[in-house]
Amino acid sequence: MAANREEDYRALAIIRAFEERCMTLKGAGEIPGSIHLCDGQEAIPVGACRALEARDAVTVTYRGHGWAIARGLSLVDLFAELMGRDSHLNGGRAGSPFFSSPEHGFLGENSIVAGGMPMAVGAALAAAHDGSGSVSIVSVGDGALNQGAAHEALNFAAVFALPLVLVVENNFYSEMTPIRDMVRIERLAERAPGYGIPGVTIDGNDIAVVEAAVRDAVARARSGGGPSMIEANTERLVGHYSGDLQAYRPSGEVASAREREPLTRIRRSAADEGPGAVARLDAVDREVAATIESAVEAARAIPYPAPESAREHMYA
Amino acid sequence: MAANREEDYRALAIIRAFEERCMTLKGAGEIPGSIHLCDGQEAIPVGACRALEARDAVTVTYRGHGWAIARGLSLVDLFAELMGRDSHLNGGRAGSPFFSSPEHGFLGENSIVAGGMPMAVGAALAAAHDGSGSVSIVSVGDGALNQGAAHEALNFAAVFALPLVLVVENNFYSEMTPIRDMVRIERLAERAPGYGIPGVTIDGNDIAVVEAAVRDAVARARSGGGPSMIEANTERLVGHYSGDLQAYRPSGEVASAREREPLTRIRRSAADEGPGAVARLDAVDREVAATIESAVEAARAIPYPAPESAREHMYA
Amino acid sequence: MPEAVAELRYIQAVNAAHRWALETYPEALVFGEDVALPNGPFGATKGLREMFGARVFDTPISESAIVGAALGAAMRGRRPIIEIMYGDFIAVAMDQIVNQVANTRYVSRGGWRAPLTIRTQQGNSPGACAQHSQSLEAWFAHTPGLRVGLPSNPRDAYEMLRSAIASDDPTMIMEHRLLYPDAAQVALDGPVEPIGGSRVVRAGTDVTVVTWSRMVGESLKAADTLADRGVSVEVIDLRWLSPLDFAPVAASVHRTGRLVVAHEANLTGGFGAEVAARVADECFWDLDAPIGRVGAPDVRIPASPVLQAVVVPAAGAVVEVVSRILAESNR
Amino acid sequence: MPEAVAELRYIQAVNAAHRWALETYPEALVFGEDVALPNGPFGATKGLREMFGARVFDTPISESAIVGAALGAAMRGRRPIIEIMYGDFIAVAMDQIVNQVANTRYVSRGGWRAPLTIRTQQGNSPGACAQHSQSLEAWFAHTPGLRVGLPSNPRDAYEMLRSAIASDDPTMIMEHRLLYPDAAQVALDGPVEPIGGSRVVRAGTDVTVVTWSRMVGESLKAADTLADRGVSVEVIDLRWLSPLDFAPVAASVHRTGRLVVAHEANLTGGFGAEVAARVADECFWDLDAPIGRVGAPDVRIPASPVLQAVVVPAAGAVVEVVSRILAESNR
Ligand SMILES: Cc1ncc(C[n+]2csc(CCOP(=O)(O)OP(=O)(O)O)c2C)c(N)n1
Ligand SMILES: Cc1ncc(C[n+]2csc(CCOP(=O)(O)OP(=O)(O)O)c2C)c(N)n1
Ligand SMILES: [Mg+2]
Ligand SMILES: [Mg+2]
Repeated sequence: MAANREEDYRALAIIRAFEERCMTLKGAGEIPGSIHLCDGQEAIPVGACRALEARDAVTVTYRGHGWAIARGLSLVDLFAELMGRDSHLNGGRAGSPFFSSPEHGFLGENSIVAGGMPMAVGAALAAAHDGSGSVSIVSVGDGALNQGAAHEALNFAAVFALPLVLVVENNFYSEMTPIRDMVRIERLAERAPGYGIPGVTIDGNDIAVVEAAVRDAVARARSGGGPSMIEANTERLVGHYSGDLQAYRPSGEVASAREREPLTRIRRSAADEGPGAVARLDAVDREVAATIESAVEAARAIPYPAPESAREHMYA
Repeated sequence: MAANREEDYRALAIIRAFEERCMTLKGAGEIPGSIHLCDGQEAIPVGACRALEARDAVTVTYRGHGWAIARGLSLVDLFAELMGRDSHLNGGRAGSPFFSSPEHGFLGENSIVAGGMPMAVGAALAAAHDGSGSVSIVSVGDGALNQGAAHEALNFAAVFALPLVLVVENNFYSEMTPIRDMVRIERLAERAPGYGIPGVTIDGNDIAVVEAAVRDAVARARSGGGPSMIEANTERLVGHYSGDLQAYRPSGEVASAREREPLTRIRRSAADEGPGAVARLDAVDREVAATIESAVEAARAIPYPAPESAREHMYA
Repeated sequence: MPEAVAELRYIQAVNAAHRWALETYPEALVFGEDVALPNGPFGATKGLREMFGARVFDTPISESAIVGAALGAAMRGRRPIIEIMYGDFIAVAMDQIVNQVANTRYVSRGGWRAPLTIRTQQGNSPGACAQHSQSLEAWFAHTPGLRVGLPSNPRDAYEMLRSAIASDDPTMIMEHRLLYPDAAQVALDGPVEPIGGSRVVRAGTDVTVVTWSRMVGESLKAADTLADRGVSVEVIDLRWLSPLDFAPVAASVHRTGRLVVAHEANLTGGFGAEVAARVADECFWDLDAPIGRVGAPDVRIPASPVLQAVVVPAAGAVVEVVSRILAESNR
Repeated sequence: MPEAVAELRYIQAVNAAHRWALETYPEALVFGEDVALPNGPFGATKGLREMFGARVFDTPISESAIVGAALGAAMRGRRPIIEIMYGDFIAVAMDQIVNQVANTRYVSRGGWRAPLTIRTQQGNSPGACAQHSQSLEAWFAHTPGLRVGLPSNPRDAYEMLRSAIASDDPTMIMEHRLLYPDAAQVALDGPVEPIGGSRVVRAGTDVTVVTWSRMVGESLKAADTLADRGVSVEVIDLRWLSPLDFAPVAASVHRTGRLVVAHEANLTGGFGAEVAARVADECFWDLDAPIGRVGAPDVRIPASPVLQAVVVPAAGAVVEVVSRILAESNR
C-alpha cells in the first residue's frame, strides 16, 4: 500500500514536474509557441494507461503531455520535441500540441478540438478487422463534445460496436468559458445514451477510480461490447495555455482545487500516516526533480533539425 | 367533423397529387435533375404548418415540396421552379431540392443533409433578438441526425434556449439504408436528453397528432422554453429519388405502408361512415386533380429564364 | 502473360478497380454511404459486399467520421477506400482531410503513413442544384500532403484508382458522373502505374490546351472544330493535379507557343491559374500569345438547364478562347 | 466635421470597428468562442460584452453552428459578426460557408441577403503547429458569393472590417495575428468605404510586387533592400481578393513590365497564381520578364522555428524572386 502510494505519487509527480519545467523553459524562451499543460489532471492519464496494453491505440489532445509520459514516451524526446529540436519523436515538426509516436501506439495529440476522435474510431475499426484485439482510447476535453466530429465519431463507433473508449477530461472550462454555460445537461456522460452506449461520470483525480473505470471500458471493448464514455471530472490548476492569466476564474477557485488535486491527496494520506511516509514522498520529489533535470540537459544536447530537411517526408 | 375530414383530405391530396404529377413531368422530361418526393409523409407538413404563424420561419430539406405547399407557396411557382422556368420563386435557379421564399418565411429546402439546421438555429437566434416572437421550425430526415451539423445546431439552440422546433421525419430509410442499421437507439428522440431538451416520438401519419405535438413545441419555444425535438414516424411510399427502384425494400413493405398512410386512413374512416362520405372525398380528388392540372398549365406558360441573366444577383 | 482486356464503362472500371484492390490487399476496406448493401449510389461498389463481406460496409451519413475512420484505420495498417457521394459534400469533412489526413506523414517525419483513397464524383449534370454541381479540385491541389487525380476516361478511371489505392499516400480521386456511361477497352491486369503522369491525347502545333476530367472530351471536340478552321490544337490530359506533371506541358508550349487551360470549375482561383502561372514563369520566352483560360464564370451553379448552358463550360468555350488567343498572338 | 484620429494597434482597430458596428447597427450581433465574457482570445472583442450586453455572446465550440446561426440570423434581419479563432478551424465549417452562405443570394435570385461578417486570423507565428499556421484565403477567393479581405495594417483592419460589416454580402476578413501589435494612426469616424480597392503602398518603376496581409510589410522591406541595389520596386497591397481590383495591377505592370506576386500561403494553387494568370492573359504584351511568385513551399508547416524559417516566406524570398525575374528579363 505504501509502496503503491509512492508509485502513484511518482507517476503523478513526474508529469507535474514535466509540465512545471515546460513553463519555466517557455519563460526562458527555450520552448517556442504556446503550450497547454495538464497540471491537476494527471490522475486521468496515469490511471487510464495502467489499464492499457502495448497493442492498444492512444489518441489525445494538445493537453496530452501527461498521456505521453504515462504511455512511456521518452522525457528527453518530449522536451526536445517541445523545444523544436530534432527529437526522435517527430524531429521538432509537431511541437507541444501535435506530437505522435507509432512505436507507442500513440496516434498523437491533436490541436483541432475533437479532431482526433474520428481517427481514434479508425484505429478501433482497424482492430475490428486485423484480429489484433487492440482497443482504441481517445481523450478529449469537455468542450470538445460540442463539435460535430465528436458526435459523428461516437455514433459511428456505436453502430459498428467498435473497441473504442472515450475519456472526457471534464476540467469545467473550455479555454476561458465554463462548460456549464455551453451545455444544458448536468453531466456530459448524459450524452452517451443518445448513442446507445454506456457512460459514467467519475472522480478523475483518483488514479484507482480512473484505472478501474477504464479497465471496465477496455474489457467491454475488447470483448466486442462496443464503445463507451467515461467522464472524468478534474480541475485545471493552471491556465488554458502558457499565456493565460485566468482572470475569468473566481478568486479562490484554483486555491481550493489545490486541496482536491491528486498529488495533494496523496500527500495528505501520507501525512495522516506519519513523518516517515511524508519523507518518502519528499524523496520521490527529489528523484523526480533530478530525472527531469537530466532529461532537460539531454534534450538540450539534441541539435535543431537541419533547415534543408524541411522539405522531406511529404510523400512516400 | 366531416368538413374537417375533407379539409384534411384536401390538404394531403394536393401534396400527393403534386408529387405524383412531378413524377410524370419528370418522366416526360419536363422536370430536369432528380427529385425527392414525400408521398406518404404528407401529414407531417400539413399538421405542422397548421401550428405555425406567418411570422415563423420554416427550413426543410430536398424532400420539402409538401412543406412548401402546406406553407402556402404557389403551386404554379413550384411547378415552374422545378421545370427550371423563370418562376417567381427562384427563377429556376434553385430547382426541386433547394428553393426558398422570403415572403413565406420559408428559409428553404437544403440538399446538404442537416445543412439547414444551423441556419434554422440562426432564424431562432434572430427571433431571440428582434422581439418578433417568431419561432423557427426545421424538418430533417432520420439519417440527418448523424451529421455533425445536426449535433452542433441542437446544442447551440439548447444552450441559448432558442425558439426552435426540430421535426425529424423518420421514414426509416436514409436513401437506401435503413436507419436502424445506422444508430444504436430505438427511437431517435432519445437523442434529445443529451441536449437537455424535450423529445417525443409520434405517429407522423396523423395530421391531428402532428399538429398537437408541434403546437406544444411551438408554444414552449415562443414562451422562452427553448428548443425541442419531435420524431414523427412515417413511411416513404416511393423511392428516395425519382430514379430509385427500391430493390432494397422487403417485398410487401410498401404495400403494407399504403395501409397506414394518411390518405388511406381518411378514406377508411369515410368508408366506415358511408358512401356519401366517400363520394365527398372523390369530389375532393377531382377538384385537386383539376387544380394541379391548371397549375401545370400555368407553369408551362412561364418562360425559361433569359440565359444572360445567369450572372445576375451574385452580390448586392 | 496474356493481358485481360474488357470493354468497360467508366463506372464499371471504377468498380473493377475496387474489386482488384479487395483481391490484392487483404487490408483493403471499402466504406461509405450506401456503398455496400445498396451497391452504391452510382454502382461504383456494385457486388463488392456480396464478394468481400464485412470489408465492404455502409456507414452513417457522417463524412467527418468516414474520413477520420479511414485515416485512423490507415495509420493502423488498413488500406481504406472511401466514397464521398458528391464532391460538394466534402465540405463537411474538410478538417479531417486538410488538418488531419494531409498532416499525418509530414508532421510525424514519416513515422506514420496514411494509405487511403478518397473517391468522389463532382461537377454539374443537367438540372443538378448548386449544392450538387461544384468542381472543387483546387482546394485539394492547394493542400500539400494529398495526391489529386481526375480521370477523364474509363481506362484512367481504372488505372488511376489502382494507382491511388496502391500508393502509401492519401489520394483523392475526383470523378465526373457525366463520364460514367462512357465505355472503352480497359486492360485489367497490367502493372499498376505509380501516381502521376499527364497524357498528350491529341498532337497539334498551333496551341496547347491543358485540361482534365470532363473538359478533356470537350477540348477534343473543340480541337476538331478548330481543325476544320485550320488550327492545329494539342490537347494534354493533365490527369493528376498532384503531382503536377509539368515537363510535358512546358515541352508542348515550347512547340506551340500558346497555352489555354480548360476546366469546369469556376475560373477565378481554379487550378487553371496554377498551370498558367507556372507557364508564365518557366516558359515565358516560349510564349507567342497571352495565356487563355476556360472555366465557369464566377457564379453559383443555377439548377435550370437554360442557365447551366451558359455557366457550365463546354467545347464552345474552348473554341472561343483558343480563337481569341490566336487572334491576339504575334504570328 | 472634425475627424477623430487615434493611435491604435491592429487588434485595437479591429475592436474599434466592432464597437462602431454595435453602435451603428442595432441589428448587429457579435458571437464566437470566448469573445464575450473572456474578452476574446486575442482581445478583438474586448469590452464589447460589457458595453452591449446580450448582443455579444460566447458560443459552444461548434463552428458549423456558429456560421450557420450567423447565416440564418442574417437572413432574418440581423447583421452578425462572428469570429473563427484560427483560420485553420474554418475547415470544420466549410459546408456552412460554401454550400450555405455563398449560395444564399444567388440561388434565391436576390430574394435573400446574408449580411454577415466572418472574422478570423491566420498564418504562422513562431512555434505554431501545422494546425494553427495555414493561410487559406485561396479557398474563399475561389468561392463565388463571398467577399474576401486581408487587412495588412491597423488602418485597413478598421476600415476593411467596417466595409465588410456595412456590406449586405457575406464577407470574410482574414487577419494575421503577427500584425496585431502593429500600431498606426486610424481615422475613426470617416465615411465607410465600399468593399474593394487595392492600394499602391510604394511607387516604383522596375518591377511590380502584388501582395497582401503580412507579406505587404515583408515586400516593403524587400523593396528597401532592392532599392539599395538600384532596383525600384512598386508594391501593391491588394487588400481584397474578392472583388479583385485588377486595373491598378495592370496599370502598374504596364509601367514596370515585370510582376512578382507574394503571399504566405503555399505556392501551388495559392491566389498568387490567379493574379499571375490574369496578367499573363490581359497584360501579356506589357511583360518584359517571366512572372515570379513567392509563397510557402508545398509542405505542411513544421512547428520548429528552425524549420519555419525556411518554410514561411519573408522579405528575403521576395528579394530573391524579384532579382531572378530581373536577371531573366530582356532589358
Ligand atoms: C475546431 C476547433 N475550434 C476551436 C479551437 C480553439 N480551442 C483550442 S482548445 C479550446 C478549448 C477546448 O476545451 P476542452 O475541450 O474543454 O479542452 P481543455 O482545453 O479544457 O482540455 C478551443 C476552443 C480548436 N483548437 N479547434
Ligand atoms: C452531407 C451530405 N451527405 C450525403 C448526402 C447524400 N444524401 C442525400 S439524401 C440522403 C439520405 C438522407 O436520409 P434522411 O436524412 O433519412 O432523409 P430522407 O431522404 O429519408 O428524407 C443522403 C445520404 C447529402 N445530401 N449531404
Ligand atoms: Mg475543458
Ligand atoms: Mg429517412
